[in-house]
Amino acid sequence: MSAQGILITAFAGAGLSYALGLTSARLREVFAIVVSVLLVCLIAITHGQGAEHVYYPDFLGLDLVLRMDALAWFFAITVSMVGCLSVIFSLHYVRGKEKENFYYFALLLVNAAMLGIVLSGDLLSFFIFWEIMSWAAFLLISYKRGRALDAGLKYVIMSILGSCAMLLALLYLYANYNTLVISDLAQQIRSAAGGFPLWVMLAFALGFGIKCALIPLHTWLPDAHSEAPSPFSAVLSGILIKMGIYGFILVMYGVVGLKLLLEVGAPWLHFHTVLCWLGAITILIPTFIALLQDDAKRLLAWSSIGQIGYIMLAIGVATSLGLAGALFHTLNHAVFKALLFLAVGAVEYKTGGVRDLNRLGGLIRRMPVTFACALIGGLGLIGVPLTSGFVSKWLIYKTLITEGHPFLALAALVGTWGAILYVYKLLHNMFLGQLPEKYANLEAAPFSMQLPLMICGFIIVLFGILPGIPLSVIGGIVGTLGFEPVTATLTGFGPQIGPLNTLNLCAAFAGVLLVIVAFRGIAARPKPVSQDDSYAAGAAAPAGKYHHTVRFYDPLERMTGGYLRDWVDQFYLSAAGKAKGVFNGVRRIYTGDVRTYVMYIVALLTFLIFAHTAGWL
Amino acid sequence: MRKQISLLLLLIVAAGFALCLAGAPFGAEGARESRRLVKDNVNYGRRYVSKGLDENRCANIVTSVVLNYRGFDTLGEVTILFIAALGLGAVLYGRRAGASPDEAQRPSLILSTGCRLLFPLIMLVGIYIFIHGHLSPGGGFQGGAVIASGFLLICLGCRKKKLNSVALGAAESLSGLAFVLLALIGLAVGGSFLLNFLPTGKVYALFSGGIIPLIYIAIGVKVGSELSGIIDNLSGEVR
Amino acid sequence: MVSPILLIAVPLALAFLTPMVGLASKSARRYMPAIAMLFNFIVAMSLLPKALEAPIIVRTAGWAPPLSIHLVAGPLGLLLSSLVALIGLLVAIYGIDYIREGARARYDVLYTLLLVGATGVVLTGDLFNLFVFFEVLCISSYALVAYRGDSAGVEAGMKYLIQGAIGSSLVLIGIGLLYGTVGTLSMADIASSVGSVAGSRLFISLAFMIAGFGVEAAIFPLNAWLPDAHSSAPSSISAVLSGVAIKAGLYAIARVVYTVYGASSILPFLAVLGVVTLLVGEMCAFAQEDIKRLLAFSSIGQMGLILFALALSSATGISGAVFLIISHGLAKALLFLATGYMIYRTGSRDISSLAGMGKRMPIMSLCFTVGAFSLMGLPPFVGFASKFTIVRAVLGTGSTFFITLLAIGLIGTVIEGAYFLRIVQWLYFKPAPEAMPEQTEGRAPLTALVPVGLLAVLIVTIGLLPGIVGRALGPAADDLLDRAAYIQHVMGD
Amino acid sequence: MNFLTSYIHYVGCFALVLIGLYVALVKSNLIKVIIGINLIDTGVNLFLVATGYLGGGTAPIFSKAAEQSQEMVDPVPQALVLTAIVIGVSVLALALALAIKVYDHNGTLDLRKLKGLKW
Amino acid sequence: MTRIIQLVLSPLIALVVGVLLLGLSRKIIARIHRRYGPPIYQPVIDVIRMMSQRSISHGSLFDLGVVFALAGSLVTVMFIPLGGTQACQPFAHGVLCPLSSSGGLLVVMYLMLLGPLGLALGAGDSANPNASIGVSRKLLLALAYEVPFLLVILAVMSHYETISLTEIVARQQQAGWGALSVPLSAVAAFLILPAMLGVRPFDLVSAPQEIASGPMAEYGGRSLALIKLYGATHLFLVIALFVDLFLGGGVNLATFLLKMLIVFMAVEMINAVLPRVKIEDAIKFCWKWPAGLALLQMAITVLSKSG
Repeated sequence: MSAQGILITAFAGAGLSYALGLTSARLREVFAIVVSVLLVCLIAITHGQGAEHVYYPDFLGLDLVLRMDALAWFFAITVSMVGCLSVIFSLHYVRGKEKENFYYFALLLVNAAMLGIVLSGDLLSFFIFWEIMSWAAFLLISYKRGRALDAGLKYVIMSILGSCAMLLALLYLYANYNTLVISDLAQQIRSAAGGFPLWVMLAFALGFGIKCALIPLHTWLPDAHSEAPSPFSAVLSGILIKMGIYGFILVMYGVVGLKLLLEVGAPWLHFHTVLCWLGAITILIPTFIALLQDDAKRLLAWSSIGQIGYIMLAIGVATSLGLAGALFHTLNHAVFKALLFLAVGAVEYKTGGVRDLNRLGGLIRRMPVTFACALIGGLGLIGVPLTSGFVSKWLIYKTLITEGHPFLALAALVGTWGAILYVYKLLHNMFLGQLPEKYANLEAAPFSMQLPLMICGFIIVLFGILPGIPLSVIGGIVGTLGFEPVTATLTGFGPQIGPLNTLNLCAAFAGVLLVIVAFRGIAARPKPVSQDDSYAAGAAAPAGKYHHTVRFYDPLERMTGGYLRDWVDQFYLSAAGKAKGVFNGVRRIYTGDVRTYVMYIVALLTFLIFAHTAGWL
Repeated sequence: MRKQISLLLLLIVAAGFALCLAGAPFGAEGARESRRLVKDNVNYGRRYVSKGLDENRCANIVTSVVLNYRGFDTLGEVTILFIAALGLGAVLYGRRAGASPDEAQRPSLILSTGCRLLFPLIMLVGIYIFIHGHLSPGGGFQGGAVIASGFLLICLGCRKKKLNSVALGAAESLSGLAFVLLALIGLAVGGSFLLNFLPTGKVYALFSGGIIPLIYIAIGVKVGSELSGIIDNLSGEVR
Repeated sequence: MVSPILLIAVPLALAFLTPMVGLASKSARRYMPAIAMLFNFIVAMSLLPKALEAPIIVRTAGWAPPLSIHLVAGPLGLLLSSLVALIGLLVAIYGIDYIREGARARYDVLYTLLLVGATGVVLTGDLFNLFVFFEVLCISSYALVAYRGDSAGVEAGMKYLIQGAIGSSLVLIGIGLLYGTVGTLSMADIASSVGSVAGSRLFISLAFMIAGFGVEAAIFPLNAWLPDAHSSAPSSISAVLSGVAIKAGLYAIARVVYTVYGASSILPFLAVLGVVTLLVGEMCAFAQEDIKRLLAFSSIGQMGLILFALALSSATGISGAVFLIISHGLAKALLFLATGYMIYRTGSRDISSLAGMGKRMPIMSLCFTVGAFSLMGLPPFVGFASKFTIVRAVLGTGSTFFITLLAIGLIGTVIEGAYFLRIVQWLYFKPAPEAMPEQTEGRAPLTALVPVGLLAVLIVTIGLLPGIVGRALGPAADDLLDRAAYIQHVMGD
Repeated sequence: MNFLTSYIHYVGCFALVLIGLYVALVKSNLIKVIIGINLIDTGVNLFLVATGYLGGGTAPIFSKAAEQSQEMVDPVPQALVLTAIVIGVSVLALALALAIKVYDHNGTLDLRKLKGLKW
Repeated sequence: MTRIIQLVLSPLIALVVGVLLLGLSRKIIARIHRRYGPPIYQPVIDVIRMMSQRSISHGSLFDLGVVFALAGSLVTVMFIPLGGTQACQPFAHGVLCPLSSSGGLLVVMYLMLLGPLGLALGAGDSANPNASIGVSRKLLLALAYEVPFLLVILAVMSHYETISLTEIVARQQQAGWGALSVPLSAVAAFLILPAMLGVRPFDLVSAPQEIASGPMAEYGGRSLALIKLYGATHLFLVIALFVDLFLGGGVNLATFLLKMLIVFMAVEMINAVLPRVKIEDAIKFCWKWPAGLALLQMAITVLSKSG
């Protein structure tokens, strides 16, 4: 199955699901799932293929090319997998809501467009699919109305801005190298004399950075992620922002190449170093802002920005371990962030749209499976050993330390500790603590919602114990991008990269666990007691059953005195307000007095005459 | 403020005009001065003056230019007048002119009789002007305007008299159509739009100039009916 | 052989015939503009392949070019006249049921004549004839803007007329200055002798023409009439005004600057003017609450971009500009047409009244969205292909000046995205207000859905297969750029 | 001085144009503005005719009496002016119709008050 | 074989020594307060007593959290070199560190998380307000001391250019203690030891008089026993890490334990005399002094490495 077949399936699937939806809702759902699963399978069987072929000759004088290689495959499988899970999750989530047809269409379209992005063999089709993804995502973000509309607008404005920059950059490449096919371009750029201009790199970075929410281009993300429908939040956070990452990797290593990249911006500011530092900032600030969020999805959104910081940091270091870490973390983040968003979505679905962490609690009793999966996802996000997140973060730290960037490593590590705090807050405030009375009879989420969670959870643990499975693919990719390939064993790394053996760790942990459980078994079994029994000391439970997890990290908030805010966003908003004022001012030139208009005409004429006499024209 | 700015701007425009006229000689006169006026060349109409009489057998070179060499402009021009008449009707559609106190009053007998007497004479003059457009100064536009003035007189002098707008409309449509068709016949016959396909006759005779008098008649009718229509629309209810 | 002059003569004859038809059958009269435009479309399309090889020179009255008025049906002219005919045809179909009030008989004639004017402008090879057809176009649009006779329409028409009339006078002064200098009116003839005459006078005549044609082309700061006129006219008229009429003004400027004067020194200024127009248009559109006014300002913005691309003086730049003329024509016509029935439905032009339109008028809303996306330049719609071509051309020039201007201009695109997507949100994601006055006569009939749908299909089709028009763009650009070839084609050897 | 004598006709018609423009720029009465536009038109028409003027030339109309030999002025601008006049008349008619309608709607012809459409 | 013995031995040592240190702690403090104090083996007795009591449970996570915490800290111990093994040769490998080849300092840092996290999850399930407050404080405190702690570790790692803990210990034994080569880091690490151990002045997590032992509020019986054991292991772990990082580990187990004892005594002195601080103050303190010192040291290290 070629890349072309995959894309046709994906796009036709999106279109057909809409058409089918007009006849039967059930048929559409089944069809959407079948298409998504089919895509995963199709991509899975193309593993290891490498092909490049023209699929649209002479589009505006350019050949559009599709290609399949290791990097594309890696991203494609991630995209199709998360996309498939979100479609499955959507089954119940959107059922009975309005515009289901549109929802499925847009969701499948976004997935298809993302596949298009990663399978593009030239930058023009990359851009085309990129734009399709952007507007389709905009439609989905706006789906829930209300505040979602503002979020959608914010997203799309920034997105267009990024696209414009990207368009400039890629057409600069075209103007200078007369091709946009990635492989030719790479060859020509590398063989051409002279370096690669910084502004082009910056323009690309603006485009990609906005999509992957690199600080200070991140401000669309918290709003968009939190206001989008949850299955789509999973897609957004899991894979859509990863397209920015893909873009960075593609341009930096696939097109420009390592050798030239290290020269970009020299001698004052090395582009990749700047990227590293931006990555570090992107880890630190959002992590701490995430701590203080009360909206579950907003918290996760900020956390996404933070995790993107890790990936950017690792990409910027420009080492083979770093890149491997970045790729692995991309995969991991896709999985566990999708899991967490879906878990929040399940809670939201069951509680009728409540995402406020201060109003939830104790749901572990009603939704144990969801909690278990969310716990695994949370641990993965933190990077606890035996989850896949650990291995990728380990790679990133390792490369930072051995390459001599302790300050960057510090940012990454502190970010991890921040992650513990917000993951705990998320889990605790939703699932632990007291169960509000109105949720006492909540039922567990339907199976179609639990299944994606379980799959994600399984992947996290599997790749955590046997990281060699993904790393064998990633190691190869790193090799194709001009680095020394990373060789990993099935359970970690040999001594030349660093001591890591997750299987040993797992065995030790299991052993100790067994011993403790056995030891614990000596003692008497505890007596199950209702939660409020013990602290109310047998008295009747307090009327309001007050809940104690409001403003969980209040001391930190108090201490930082409100400085932990999204300053950038405020700056943008005020700038936007100013711009609006300017626009309104500009509008006033059309005064309504026709004589003034005549004056404008005469003025232009006068100007031309004057300019001519003055010798300007 | 507005005045000062306007004056300033206009001063610069005036300077621009002055700049245009300064320097090399300007216009046909200027071309003659600088000896660029070539007899049989197209510049400044020299060729029309020198060859026009032979080519179209039309004594009035201006008419020859208007209807033959630049006949296509004239078609546009007729169209514009047509547009103006229609546009006026469209804009004023449904409007009743305010009933002025004079309107209720019957015009005096002398006035209305005088008008009726004058009307055929005016018509006659108008028709004369456009029929002789290719021989003497004047032509379809001028004649049409004279005809319209006759209708204006009727409107003013005999207030109760309403013009037959259907007939006017038919006249303007048909005359316009006649113009286009005459032009198209040229295309069909000689492969060129507006071709002077009729025998051009003898110069200075009434029947000379080929299709030129025919077109001028069409234009005369058209302009007359259009201007009359405009007068009608401005003075009464527009339907 | 079919002569390009039929493109003007036949619709003109049909327009003259229309009142007569009206006497026989009122309903038959409504179809006359559509018939005329259908004829034009077929003829223009059938002539286009031949014109792509070499311009078709049409003599009038049988005289060779410099002697009498001639038409030059080059690739550019025929491409644009096909566009005029196509949009004219679709809008004419739309107008069959849309126009319900006023002097219907006059509407049909004026509408046809407006398009005849536009066709004449793009086909003619004579400067004064260009002016005449320009006036045909302008005067009929003055009348049509005020067609409904309501307060806004009349005021807009009056303002449009005043500015337009002054603009025309300026053009005429320019033509007079030019005639006084070279003594001829055929554009090719002028072009061949312009090189030999000295500077100032020519430049000032060019300045007059730019200022004059610029009024119709809606160049900043000459565009104050446009938002008023386009928003107050009936939607079908807005569609042709935005889709066709202003393009004719721009064509006139391009033709004059490139062919007649070969004035490359003014191009950077025009580029700056284009970008300013783009920014001002988009900025003003951003704060509009009136949907039609918003669309009108957006047209200004797009005209700015087209002007900018035209001023690039490179083959890709001009083909991009022509492509954008086509794509903007299609999209803006679609938007105005779709808006027309939405306004009928709600009785209000406020954007907020569009809430929930996605449910009430699904096809119209969908088409509107397609048009809006295309205008923003999102793939896979045609707007993308055209904007892409322009950006490619700018970077192809490699000039920092143009690239900087483009970068500034792209900000306009961002603003444009902001307000159009806001409307899309209103259409689909805002709940329809309760107790909506449901106006049954607002339901779109087939004659409205077909043109709107066709335009949407065209936008998608050309967007996916830009090769359809792409083939004609290169020759069209050469038509404008290659002055010597133009002169040679027209004047013979 | 030589400039004035040889270009006096141009000066006159440009003066008309400028006066017309001034009226259109400054006067607030719609009818006056329309008159201003008409002035511009007139000026332009005069200008066009002037471009074709040849000193000592006759009107380009042949007659049996004066068969040939005499210098004739350029006929083209005259034809153009014929067209331009008609266009001017058309615009004028339409302008007046619009003015009537404007007055019907607003009860005024003061352009300062006709600001229903702005921004 | 030796591997397996090591695997069993190392957690066992940690448990025994940790429990005894707990007892010692009470004894030392009592002595400083001029009391007699409980016997040193008192914690052992406590654990046995608690194991025999039947407790309550609020749910599976309530119990499992504690198990995870203990398991996590015990596994961590396996990654820490507990002194050289010259004295007891059969245990080969040079050092008593059973999982040295399965991960380095980075793994240790991560595994140390599991304890607080497990305890926090368990306590969270108890829905006791005191527990919530305690957990919130615990996590914030962790955030507070982790910043200097990470700086310290990074400085050490960059100084020795390795992430392997055994390597660091070996290098110290060759070229002098870490306390001498990265002195400011050592000071910083010592300053945050009380916070890491949760003793005064940073005992605000379990502050018994204030929030009823915080996370432990609802625990009793076997779970509390496990918490106790976790506490002991954690105590051992932190001090052992300090010894490994700055005091050159130990030539053999005995010297290692001796060094630990000394460090422990020093910490207990602080514990005995200082009052409890507020959480905000704790954060401020940690981010000011220890973090400042560690940052300075790191800057020096980085500069000296690059220069």
